[in-house]
Parts: sequence; C-alpha cells; structure tokens
Amino acid sequence: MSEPSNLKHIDRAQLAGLVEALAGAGTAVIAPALRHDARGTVGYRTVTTMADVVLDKRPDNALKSFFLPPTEPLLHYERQGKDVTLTPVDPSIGPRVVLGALPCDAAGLPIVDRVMDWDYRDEPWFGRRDATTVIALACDKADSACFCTGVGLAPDGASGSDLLLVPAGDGFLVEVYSDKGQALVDLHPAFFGEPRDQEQAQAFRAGLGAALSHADGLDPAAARAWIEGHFIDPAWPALALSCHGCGACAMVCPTCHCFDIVDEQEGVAKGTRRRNQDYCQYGLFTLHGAGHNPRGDQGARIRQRVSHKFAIYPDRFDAILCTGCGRCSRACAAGIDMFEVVERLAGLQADIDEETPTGGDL
Amino acid sequence: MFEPRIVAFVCNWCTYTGADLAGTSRLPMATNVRIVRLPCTGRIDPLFIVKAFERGADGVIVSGCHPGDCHYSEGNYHARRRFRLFKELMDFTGIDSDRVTFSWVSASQGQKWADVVNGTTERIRALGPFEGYPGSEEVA
Amino acid sequence: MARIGVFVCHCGENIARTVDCAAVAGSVADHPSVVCSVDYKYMCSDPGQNLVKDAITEHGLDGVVVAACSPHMHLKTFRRAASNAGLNAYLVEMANIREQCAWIHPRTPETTVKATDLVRAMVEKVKQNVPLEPIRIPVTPTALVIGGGIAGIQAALDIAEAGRDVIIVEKEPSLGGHMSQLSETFPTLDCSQCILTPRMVDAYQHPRIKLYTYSEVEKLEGYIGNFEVTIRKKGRSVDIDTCTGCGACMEVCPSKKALDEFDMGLRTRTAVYTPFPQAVPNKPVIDREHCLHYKAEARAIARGKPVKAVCQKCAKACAADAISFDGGDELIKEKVGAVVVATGFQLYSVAKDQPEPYLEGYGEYGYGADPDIVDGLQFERLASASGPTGGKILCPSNGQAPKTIVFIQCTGSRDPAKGIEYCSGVCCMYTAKHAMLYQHSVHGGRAVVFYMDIRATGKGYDAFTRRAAEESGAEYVRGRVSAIYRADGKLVVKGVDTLGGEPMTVQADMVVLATAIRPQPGIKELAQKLSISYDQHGFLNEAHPKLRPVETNTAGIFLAGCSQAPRDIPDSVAMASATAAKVLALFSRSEMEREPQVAKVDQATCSGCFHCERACAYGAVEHLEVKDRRGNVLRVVAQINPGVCQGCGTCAANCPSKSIELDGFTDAQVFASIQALSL
Amino acid sequence: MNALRDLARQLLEAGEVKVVIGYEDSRRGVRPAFVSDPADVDRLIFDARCVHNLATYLNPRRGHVKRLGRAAVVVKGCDARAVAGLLREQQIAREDFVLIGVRCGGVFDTPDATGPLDAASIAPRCHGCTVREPSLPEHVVGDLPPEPPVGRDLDAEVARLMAMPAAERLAFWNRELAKCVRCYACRQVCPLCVCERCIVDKTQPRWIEPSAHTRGNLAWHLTRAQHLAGRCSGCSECERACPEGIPIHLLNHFLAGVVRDAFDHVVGDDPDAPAPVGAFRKDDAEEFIV
Amino acid sequence: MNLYHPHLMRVTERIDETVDTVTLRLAFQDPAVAEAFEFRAGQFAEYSVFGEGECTFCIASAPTRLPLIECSFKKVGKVTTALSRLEVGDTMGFRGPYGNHFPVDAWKGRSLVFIAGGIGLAPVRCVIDNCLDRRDEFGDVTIVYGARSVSDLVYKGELEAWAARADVRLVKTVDPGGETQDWDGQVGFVPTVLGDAAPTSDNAVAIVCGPPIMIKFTLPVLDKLGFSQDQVYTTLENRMKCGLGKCGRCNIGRVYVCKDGPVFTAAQVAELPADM
Repeated sequence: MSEPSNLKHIDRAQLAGLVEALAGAGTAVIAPALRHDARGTVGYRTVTTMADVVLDKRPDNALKSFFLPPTEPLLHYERQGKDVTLTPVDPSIGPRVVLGALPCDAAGLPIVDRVMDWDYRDEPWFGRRDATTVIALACDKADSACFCTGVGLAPDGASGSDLLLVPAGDGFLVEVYSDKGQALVDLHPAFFGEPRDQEQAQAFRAGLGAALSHADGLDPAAARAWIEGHFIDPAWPALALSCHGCGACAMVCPTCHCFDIVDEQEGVAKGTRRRNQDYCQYGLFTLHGAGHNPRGDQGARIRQRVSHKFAIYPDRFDAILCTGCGRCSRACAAGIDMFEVVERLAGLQADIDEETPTGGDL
Repeated sequence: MFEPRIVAFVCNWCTYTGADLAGTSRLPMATNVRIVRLPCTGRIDPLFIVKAFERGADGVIVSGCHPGDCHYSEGNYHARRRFRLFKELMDFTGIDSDRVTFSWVSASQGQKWADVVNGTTERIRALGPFEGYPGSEEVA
Repeated sequence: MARIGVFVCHCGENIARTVDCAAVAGSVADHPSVVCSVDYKYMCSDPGQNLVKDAITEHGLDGVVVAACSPHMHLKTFRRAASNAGLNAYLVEMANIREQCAWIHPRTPETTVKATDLVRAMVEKVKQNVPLEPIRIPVTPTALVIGGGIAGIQAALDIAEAGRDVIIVEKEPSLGGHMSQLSETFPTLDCSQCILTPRMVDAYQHPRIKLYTYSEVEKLEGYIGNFEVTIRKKGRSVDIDTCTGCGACMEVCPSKKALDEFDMGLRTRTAVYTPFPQAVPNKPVIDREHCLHYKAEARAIARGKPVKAVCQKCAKACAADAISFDGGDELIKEKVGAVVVATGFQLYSVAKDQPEPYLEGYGEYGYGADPDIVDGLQFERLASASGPTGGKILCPSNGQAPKTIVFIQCTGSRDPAKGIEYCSGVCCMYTAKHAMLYQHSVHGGRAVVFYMDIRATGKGYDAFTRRAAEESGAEYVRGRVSAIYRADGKLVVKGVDTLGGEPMTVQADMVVLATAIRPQPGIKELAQKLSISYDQHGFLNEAHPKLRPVETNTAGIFLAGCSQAPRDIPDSVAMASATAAKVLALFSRSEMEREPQVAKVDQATCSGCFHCERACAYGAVEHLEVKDRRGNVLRVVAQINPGVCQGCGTCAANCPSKSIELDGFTDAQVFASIQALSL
Repeated sequence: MNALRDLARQLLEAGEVKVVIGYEDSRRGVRPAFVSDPADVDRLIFDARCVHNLATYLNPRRGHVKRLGRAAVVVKGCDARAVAGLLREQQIAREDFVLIGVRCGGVFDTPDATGPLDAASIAPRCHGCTVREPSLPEHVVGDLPPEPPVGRDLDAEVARLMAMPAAERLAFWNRELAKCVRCYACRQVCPLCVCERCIVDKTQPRWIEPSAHTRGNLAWHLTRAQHLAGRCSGCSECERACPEGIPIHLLNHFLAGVVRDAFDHVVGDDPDAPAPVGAFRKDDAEEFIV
Repeated sequence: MNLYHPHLMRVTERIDETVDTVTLRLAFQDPAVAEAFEFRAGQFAEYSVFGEGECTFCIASAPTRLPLIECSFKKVGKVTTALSRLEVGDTMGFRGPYGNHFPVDAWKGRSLVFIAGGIGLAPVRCVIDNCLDRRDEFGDVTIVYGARSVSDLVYKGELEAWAARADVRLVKTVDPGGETQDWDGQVGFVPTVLGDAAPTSDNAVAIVCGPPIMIKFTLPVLDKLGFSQDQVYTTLENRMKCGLGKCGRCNIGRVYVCKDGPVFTAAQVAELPADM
C-alpha cells in the first residue's frame, strides 16, 4: 500500500464544518446518508449538512453510480425537415467531494478507469472523475459478504481515495494520498489540524482484520487459472441454477460498467440519446437482431460475469474487476455469494494442481 | 390562460359516431381535445394513457359504448376492469386521476360528448399543467 | 422516411369557413415524410379523387392522408380511389377536420392549429401503416338447420328455394315440432296441421334439402363458411328407404304401454311407431326402451348373457323386410358454411321434480298430478281432430265432456318465486283460443280464465282475445289461483278476483295450465358444442339485442324461433326467414371477403398465457403447438383465426407482452398518433 | 426436516424426479438448493428463514432449470399460490413436476435473519395467513408449527398511504421510484412474470422507456403492477429482491385489494379457479365512469 | 462533445439490393469531417437513425474511393428497419471507423481469393475494390460469390464490372433452385463451387465472409486446397453498443471483437472459445 504524502487530523466538529463550507462554496458533497425512504435505507447521496451523514452504516447503492449513472444523456437531437441538429451534453460538472466512501467503493474507481481510458477516453466518466475528490473512511463494517482483503485490497486501503480518514480520538487521522487531496486540505486549512492520536488510529487498523479472516488466503489467481482453462465446464451451469438473471449484482457493483446506448423520443421530432447501465446476466444483453444469442444460457452469462472480473479484466487490464465489497452477495435474491464462488473456483484449480503438478484438465 | 393538451381515446362505433353527431349538430366545443380513433375501448391499453402523459398531455379522455351496447358485445366490459385498476393505481401513486375522464358516450349522445369535452377541458384547465415527472432527468 | 401525400378538403365552405385549409396544407408540407400537400374544394368529387390518384402515380406515394370529413363518411371512397391508382387501400387514412374541427370550433387560429395537429398525427400514423389485403375465406354454401319445427322448416325452405343446399337435423323421428301438435292456431283459428303439413312435405321432397330425422348434432368444428358438423343418427331399426310405411309392424307389436309423446301422454302407443299420421318421413321407428327385443337384449348384456332374438314380430310382419335389430347409432360428418339453430321450446312442468334447481313445481296445484289438470299442449291434443279424443274435448279421467274448465295463465311465467320472471308471450293468446275452442266444442260450457294482464300485441291479437271474452263468453278473472284440490268429484279452484277484490272458488271439471315456455332440454350442451352463449334461462344469446337479433357472437351461426326467446308462430317464421337472408348473403359469394382488421400473434414472443383467449368474445384464439424438427412440442402459443376474429383488439390490449397486433390499429400506429398529438 | 429429506431421497432414488429444489443453509443464511444426488439430501432444510418462493424455478423462462429434468419443488402454502397461477395460465403441466408442501409457521423478512421470529422480524405476507397447511402439493411434510406472531400488516401500510394527501403520495412514490436502477430483479425473481419477452424489452414501439429516470420508472412500475393484478401470489419476492429497497410489493398488495373489492376475487391456490384477468361481470361497478 | 457523439451524414443515394437488403451512399454534412475522414478496409462503424438508435456494420465501400462511403445492411431489427426506410436527403448518424482491418499491405505480391455469401459480400467488396484499385500490387484475384437465389445477389453492378475485367476471375453461383432462365452463373453451394474453381493456395490469401453455415463448410474446402489457417481471413459480427471496447457486450472470452477484430484469421477464430 502506497504511503500517505501528508498527515492531518480532523475532529468531528471540523468535519461538520468542512461539509458546510464545501456545500456553501457550491461543492456537491456526496456521502452515505439516510435516503428518507419507506425502508429507511442508507445510500450515497448529496448532502448539505453533516447531520444527514451516516458514517456507521454501509450504503446500499454503489458509489459508481455517481460516475457511471444508471442513466445519463449523451446528446439531444432534433429534426427539422430532413435535417437533424445535435446538442451534445457537456460532460464537465462542478466540483464534488465524496465523504466517507467505503475503501472498497473508492478502490473500484481506478480499476474502472483502465477500461474507460482504453485507447478511447470516456469523457463522461472522466469528467466526473476529475471533478471529484474522494475522501474514504477506513472501514470496520465488514460482514460475511466482504472479502476486500481476498482481492488484494484492505478495509483501510487508500486505492482510489484522495484522502483517507482513520478514526482517531475525537475524530479522524487524515491521510493524504494525492495532490487533489492535498489541494482540498490546503483550500480549507481551518478544518484540518496536525495529526494526533495516531496510535489510536493504528489500533483501529489493527482491529480490522478479524472480521475479514474468512477472506484470508482467498486465491483469485488460482480462480483465474481455472477459469482460463475451463471455458466449457459443468461448474458454470451449476453456478447458474439459482440465478434469477437480473441486474441487481451489476447495478450495485463498484466495478461493473457495462452499458447500453438508447434513443428516447420526446415527441415526434426530438429526443435524447442516453447511456444506460446494463447487465450481462440478462438474456437479451447479447441477443442479435437476427435472433442468435452467443450467451443464450444462464451458465454462459454467469461465466461471462465471473470471468470478466477474475480472468479477462486481469488479463487485459492487469487488475481484478472486483473490490470484494460483497454488495452483489448482499443484493442477490438467490443468495449467490461471490466470495464463495471465487473460493470454489480457486479450490477446483487447487485440486488440479495436486493431481497433475503440471496443470492440465480434469 | 392555460390551454391544456387533452388526448381522447374513443371507440369507433359509439363515441366516435357520437362525436360526429356533435359535429353535424354544430355543438360548440373547446379546441383542446384531439381524438385518437380505435375500434373499441377493449383495444385501449392503459399504457396509451401513460404515454400520452409522458408526451406532455395534461389530460386524457377515454370513451366508448355504454355497457351492453358494445359493437363487439364485450370489449367495453374488459376495458372497464382495466380502467378500474389503472384509475385506482393512479390514485395510489398520487397521480390525480381527475386528469382522466372515463365515459360512455353512445352514437346518439352528441350533446354528452360536447359536455365531456368541455367539462374535461375546464377541469384540467383548473388543475393546471401536468407535472407528474419531477426530476425526470438524472437520478444519481 | 416515407412518401406521403396530404389532401386537405374544403368541403365547399363547410371546412374552409372556419379552418384555413391552405395553411394546413402548407404547414404539413415541410414534414420530412410529406412529398405533396394540397388543398381542394371537394376532395370526394371526381376531380378531387383524381387529384389523389394522379398524385399517387406522379409522386409514387406510399401513404395518403385525406383531411376532410369523418372517415365513417368517405374513408371507403378514398381507399377505393387509391387502390384504383395502384396504392394499397389500407395505406390511406383520413383526418377528420370537419366534424371534429370545422363544425364545432369558431374561425380562430387555434382551430387551424388543431386541424394541422390532426393531420400531422394521421401522417405519423400512416407512416406506420402496412399494405393489407382483404381476408378471403372460402365458403361451403350448405346450411345446417338444427331443429325441424316450423322455424327450422321455414329457414330450410327459404335457403333451399334460393338454390342452396340445406341439411336439417331433427332429434324426433319426424319433422313438425310443436306446431304439428297444435289443433288450431290464433288469431285465425285455421288448422295447424293443414298449414304445416304441406311445408313439411315440401321440405322432405326438396331436392336441395337433406333430412336427418331421429338425429342430433354431436359436434361442430371449424368456423364461418367452413364448419364440419358431426351428426349422430340414432338407431331407428327401420330402414326408411325400403319401408313402405304400411304400418303392419305396428299392428303386430305386443308392447303397447309406451306413453305417446305426440299426444302428450294422453294415450299410449306401440314400441314400433310413427309419431303421428302425417309424420314426415312417414316411416316408423323402434323405441328401444319399450321394444321387448331390445329390453331383453339390455338385460342379457347387463347379466353378461348371450343376446338372443326376442319377439321381433314386427320384422316378421314386415313385407318390405325393412326392419333390422343390428343397426346402432351412426356418426355422419357433413361440411357446412352456416348454422341455423331452431331448437324450439318445451313447456314448464308444474310437477314436483324439476330439471333445474332454480325451478319450483306447483304444490298448490297438486303438482298437476290430477289427470284432469292438463297443460296447454295436452289441451291442444284434446282439441285436435287427430288427437286421442278425435277432437272432442273430454276429461281424461272419465271421458265426460267438462261442464266447467278453468284456464290459468302465467303458470310459471312472470313468477320469480317459481324460477321464471319472464313472460312467455303466447299464453294469453292460446288460452283465449282454448276458451273459444272449448265453447265451440262443449256448448253451454263455462270457461273461467285467471289472468294477470292480457298481453295481445300482435296483429289482430287484441280483437281475438276480446272475441274470446265478449263473443265466446269466457269469464276473465284478474287474479292468481292459490290452490286446486279435488273434492267430491270436482276440482276445486280457489283464487282471488283482484278487480272485485274478493276470493272466489270455482268447481271445475278440468283445469288447463298455460305453462311457461322454456328452452329445449339439452340446449346448454348444444350451445357449448356450437360455442355460442346462452342466458340464465338457457335461451341462446343474440349478438346484439337490437341490431343483430338473429346472429350469435360466433360468426356463421344464427338463431330462429324459441331457441332465442319465447316466440309465436309468425315471429318464429319471420325470424327463420331473417336467418335465411343472413345465410344466403353469406353464400352469395364463393369466397367471403372481410376487412383485414384482425389480430395477429407474434409467436416468437407469445408466452401462451392465453389472456387473449379469455378476453375474446368470439372464440377466435386457437392453441398452436410450436414443434422442433423432431416434432416435439416446444411451446404452445396463441394463434388467431382470421375467419372468426372481428377485430375489436381486446386481445391485443390484454396481452401483457404486446405480442398481439391488431392490423389497422397496431401499437406502432397508435404510438405514432400519441407521439404526434400530445406534444 | 427428516420427513423432508426422506421424501426427497425417495423421489430421487425412485427416479421420480431428477432434482429436488429446496432450501439449504449457507454461511450467509438460507438459500435455494438444487439437489440431484440422493446422497446430498441432508443439505435440505426448512425453517423460518426459508423466505424464497421456489415456485419461481418452475417458471418456463428458466430453461437452464428445466433442462435438469422433472423437478420436485419445496413450497410453502403461499408459494403454492404461485404454482397454481402458473398452472392456471398453462405455463406448466401438473404432471411435469412434484410439489413437496411444507407446513409453515411464518417466515422472516430475510433469509439471513437471526434471533426469534417475532412481530418485528416476521414477513408482512404472513399476516393473517390462511395457507400454513398447503393444499395443492401431493406431498406435505413436517408438523404444523404454532401460530406465527402478528407482524406488519400491509393493509395498514396501504391505508396509511391512502390517508396522505395525493401530493404527498406522489412525492412518496417519486422518492421511492427515483431509486429504481432498472435491474429488473423484481421481474426476474417473480414466479408469475412469465412473458417470453417483457413489454419493457419490446422496442417496436417502445412503450416503456428503459432509462432509470422517474418517467421511465413510473411507467415500468405502473405497468408491472397492473400485469400482476389478479395474478400476484403475494410472495413479495420482488420487494426482497430489490437492491434499492423500494416497497414494490405495496403496489401489488394495493391492487390485490382493488381486485378483491371491485372484482370479488382473491388469488388462491386452486389452479382451476377462474382468473379475474380477461374476465368481467356485467355489473362491475363503474361509478368512476361518467 | 464526447466519443459517443456521431457525425451527421446525408443519404445521397439508396440502392435496394434485394427485398430486404439496402445500400446507402452517405456524405458527411460537415466538410471538415469529410476532409479528415479516413479508414482501412474491414473497419466498421456505428450507424444511427435518431429516435431508433445505433447499429453496427462494416463500411462497404473501399477506402481508396473516398469520399464515397457506403453501407449495406439487411433489415433485421429496429434500427436496420429504420435505416431501410431512409430516403435520399435524410440525415443519419455515423461513429467510426472502429476496429482493426484487413492487412492489405501485407498481401502485396500475393494472390487473393475472395469468398462471400449473401450480404457477406459487403465487407469483402470493400477489400475487393480496395485491392482492385491497387491491382498491380497483387497476383491472381479470384472472387467466388454465392447467394440463395438470383434475387438475393447484392452489388449486381459490381458483379458485372468484375466480370468484365480480364484480370479478375469471378465465379458467381446461386443455391440449387435459386436460378432463373437467363442466369449465366453457376448453380451450387459456395463451398462446392469453390472446390471446383480450385484457386491455388501458393502465396495466396483467402478472405471469407458469409453466413456461419457457409463458413463452416468453406474452411475445410480451403484446407483441402492447401490454405493454412493463417492464410484465411474473415470478419466476426457480435452485438455491439459502443464499438470502443467499453460496453462489455461483444467479447468472446478475452477477445473484444470491437477492438481485436472484426478481422480475424481462421487460426485466431479457431483459438476462440466456443461462445458464438
């Protein structure tokens, strides 16, 4: 884990002050907060005061949605006679600060950066990335779905964060990991004090591992090896049996980034071309106009999702497309548990290695 | 004064003919209503109404044959159940169901058609423009 | 996009007075899909239509919108014009800017704006129109008539006279139905047999009428123009072709206890019998329930014993050797294009046991158990020259002429307590007739008629009932009878004279109950076979109570006579001729052409939930099995029979996945109209 | 539990079924289990955490389950209503599967619930349950547990909403539906969403906008609810499956009330009972029609 | 402005190739774009009808014939149906070019065998014209083209032009039963006809496009003729949305058709997991 370039301390009052100051200065502050809905859920949303912020619960929705929204307009079109006028949608947005991001959510962002920058730069994504400063909060909310440590991340990891807060004394130790982070600190010096109670921060960090012990020794590399050797394998349809083929897992995932592009008519002459988040578990995702479907079976679709995360993406972009946040497992109505899936596939590989040290197939 | 946009889905046999009669009888009507002719109220899917609102209509009229008079003998009975569900659902979701007029207008009820048209127009005018879709853009 | 022509009509001044037609034509001209847009004084005139035709050829139009009057007025006109110019008729639509605009709005800019909107909406719709061809269905020009009563006979003769083949299916051994049982008919008192028998013979001898007596409809498949009917020909045991009708068999038949149905059980008959002297065909039939041989056979089979020939005197007596005991029922298939249902009626029974749970017997009338309490038809037989008493009206109990007869109208009819609230329509008339017949037959006899109201609405009916009261001197008492019982030899009839307001008792020798008319037994089963609907009493439902009174909701099936509601003879005959007219219209062309406004199922996305089937009033939805190459059924999906579909679109709206389209009003077309109208 | 496992073993060993679809425990609570090997039947359990409506695996859309061969499915009384629905709409044939009914004493809201089943933790659909003893299945196992505690009553929630001024209700639903990300978990998990191609995926024309804005979301949820009116078996899996915690099932429950009051129909577990969709009564009330 | 923002093009001509196949000739509305635009044979683009959406297929005209740009497509889905309704003068959207291309330069001095079936001629035609415009750089040029019936043949004009050239060997065929009286070509399935034509594989490459079934039976024939899998090129079509390797639709295993393709050698295709 890279070292912080600078250390600060912020107490809760200052944090509250910072939120007010930012909001007051027209910076959108996004933080885990009560969504004031029927079921009292907590999710990332724009807040204007610390009072709304909920730092001790994990948000249900993915932070990703603020960078790759479920739907976003790409352009507006209007027909006059045989001509068409296009009005592009400006991807640049005002400054934003994410406060109290889960490290696993923050970590998703740089991972997705890689594909969004693959030869072609995705302005809508990077427009939001550049405009946003991410302040993560070291996480002690791990549950059985979590396995960030299993994919090389950590509950107090700073990947994707500009600033990382670690509970310390009456507030938080602030670790600065980027110029953007430093800039925020410099812009609001009043709210940042000199670092203190660092040993408490240390203690806090030391205590985080326990809740994630189940993920120790998870071997995604082995899983990848197995996947690459077993495109066709009974394990896939078996995995798919209980799958409902919905998009819940993808929608809440910090790294799933598949999308669709659709035109929506607004009357006869005009309309909007939109980018909508899409999901690979649904049958129509790859259905050809002519009726052929390369992923016509749920097994093939599960394989695509798991492979994409643990084999294809690592292969093409040198990063696992998963932060072990466990949201998909929590969201899955059929109880499909991503940690268990990876563990299982890795296990299958282990069996092979034992039997035939040279590798090979069952 | 606010001039509402009103779309009317009417059956071909009773209400459309009734509207024709209203025409031949030169009954004055508000200019706000645009008729979509359908064979039968049985053909009307509530999605027609939803789409009309999405497209900026402020009100909708649905009209067909009186029970027992349906040219297809039963279409309006099926429609009536559909409309019941849709109307209740509108109320439940807080969309003012006063924006939709459900009516039976027979081929001989030119005057009633005129009343439905003018009455609905007045009512919608009073309700003001339909704004059922706040923040219809981004949700993130 | 498309190549659409718009033609705005002034309708003289009718439209132009309030709508700026030129402006309308002008403002749609810049629509990307509109290649020509003109206005003209009278579009429906020949020059107007030529304008459209020329534009179609000149601009190669693939769609036409005529903005004028109501499509009800001229849509056909312009579609014809278009197809004369080589454009598919169904690529033409009309925007109604007269009834819906010019005639109801003042001359203001808004009016012209609205007119333009209506035209634009139609342009958007027409863009989605597709060429359609009228549906052609081959027609088998043969009619099936179910029921050989006067209604069935009339329908059959009318159709046959017009040169079309007819098949009559009659469940009794003879044509004639109830009318053949009647003595005289109101209001003319002419002899029923005398006017009916010739029609029966005509029907029997008509080269175009095929007669199946003693037969019933087993099954009806197919749809309008293309039905296939399966007829069950009940075993008659007498070969009517070889039988000479000499009657020798009946003379020797030892089984004589069977109650004579034709005479309403007022006398008995032999097991081999012809129902009545003028029967058509005048050939006997063996009633297997009473025939000694068949009874023995049944017993033997029941006991698992070998079947031996028993009695068979008739066979031996038959010179023509026409009787055989081997033949059983026979199933015959016939192809027909239309069906006339004329199954007639039965009389309400006042007895204790009732065929329907909702019906009640008349305990207060001793359930009609007394032999001298008879119903209308029994009285007809007593009054009939061919009846058991040779036309003399005598008490069944003692063969004496009744000195006093009480007639009770509305027995069962208009009596919800007994299960029937409707009026049977004919009772007032035939009771009046009975009273007269009685007075003519028994001079000085006293006829007392208990009635609720006199309903005599037919031509000459009122005069007839008056004659019964005023000339024949029947005593009409307004009131109901509360009890009938026998005391010292007389039938004591207790009633109330509601006009006089006092109870009254009549000592009668005979009581005649004008019992209600009910549909034939088994009508519901038949209706189900034909997939037509019936009301709570079992009368068959007409397609529309006012506009389609002799049609059913199943295209190609028509109703005549009492199968649809209580009717008297003239009504039944009129109805029968009406059905004949409908049938003949259908048979007038070898192929029937129908508007192609029918539903279609997208079988790729149909999930076979069959909400459509439940919603279809016409039974047009069929189940289609989608099979793989090996013939295994993969899915069952809906399929719409265009011959049956009437094009209401209820199925389309009921289809959750929008896998049903209604041609002419497809989702794409409606969607486009909405898009255009609301913004 | 043993009765359940024994029956499962029997059915598998006798070759009567190829797979038993039931519940198993996992590190994260109960989840659906597909047992094909008689040796594995001991994985099967049934307790108050078995909230899933496994009838959904009989839905013909699930080719990958169908391919396993004839299945035996563990159903609670309420789940059986969904099976009846599938039969009623000719989506499945009775002889093609076996039902193992389980007597039920109420279930939790979530399959990973811990602690006692009490008023707070019990699923709302258990309120006033009348089918704790399933009637449709050919096999019914287990003893009837004691009456479940009385918990949240959806009728009350509906009433509470209807008591609000319309504007507040609109705000409520806009707030809820704004969260919808159109993952269609509600549809995919629904045992009665049987459409070969969902209306929302139909593009010619596109009646329902696929984008997750309130306009599209409202159209989707209104339509979804209507398509389930008179059909919804009340399992509320749609709501459980929703990753955004939208009270979707309230819409279904509300319409179930309308269907009950206006059409005099309550969805039950009799496959032969007539459905109120595609049906009507000539005297259906029409006070809302002028 | 973002990378999903299409250029506007005008339909300058439409050719109805068959009942359900249309060719559109397109011109950029912005002269600057037209000026700067270039592409390589085999590349594809995203074409859109505003209000209906985008769809993907190759550019059917040759890069050597710019500014001429043509696309050919079959009416199958929502967008292609909408495209097929466009008239001359209508406006549509264009994003591209995307994907890799045929290594035409690497073929210098080698003989070329083009094999296409039905609408599969579209991508091949682009290379053919490209190569014919540089005819002297290559050896023999053989074109084997087949369709279900005479009425299913596309680019009838080109077919004549190619037939007329002495330096091109055109073998055209229709499936048995698809011929007409005046049909001057062969009758038989493409693989068979190819076998009979037996073009040499020495220093040659084959370019194959057409329905999967045709390709399936053509590859063995090429093999028999001595073509190694590296000598055989084809293009793959998968459903795409972005065309830029982001939307996650078109990949087959690790291979992104939109970035690694659409042009592949038979060897590469053989390597792909059986997910097609």
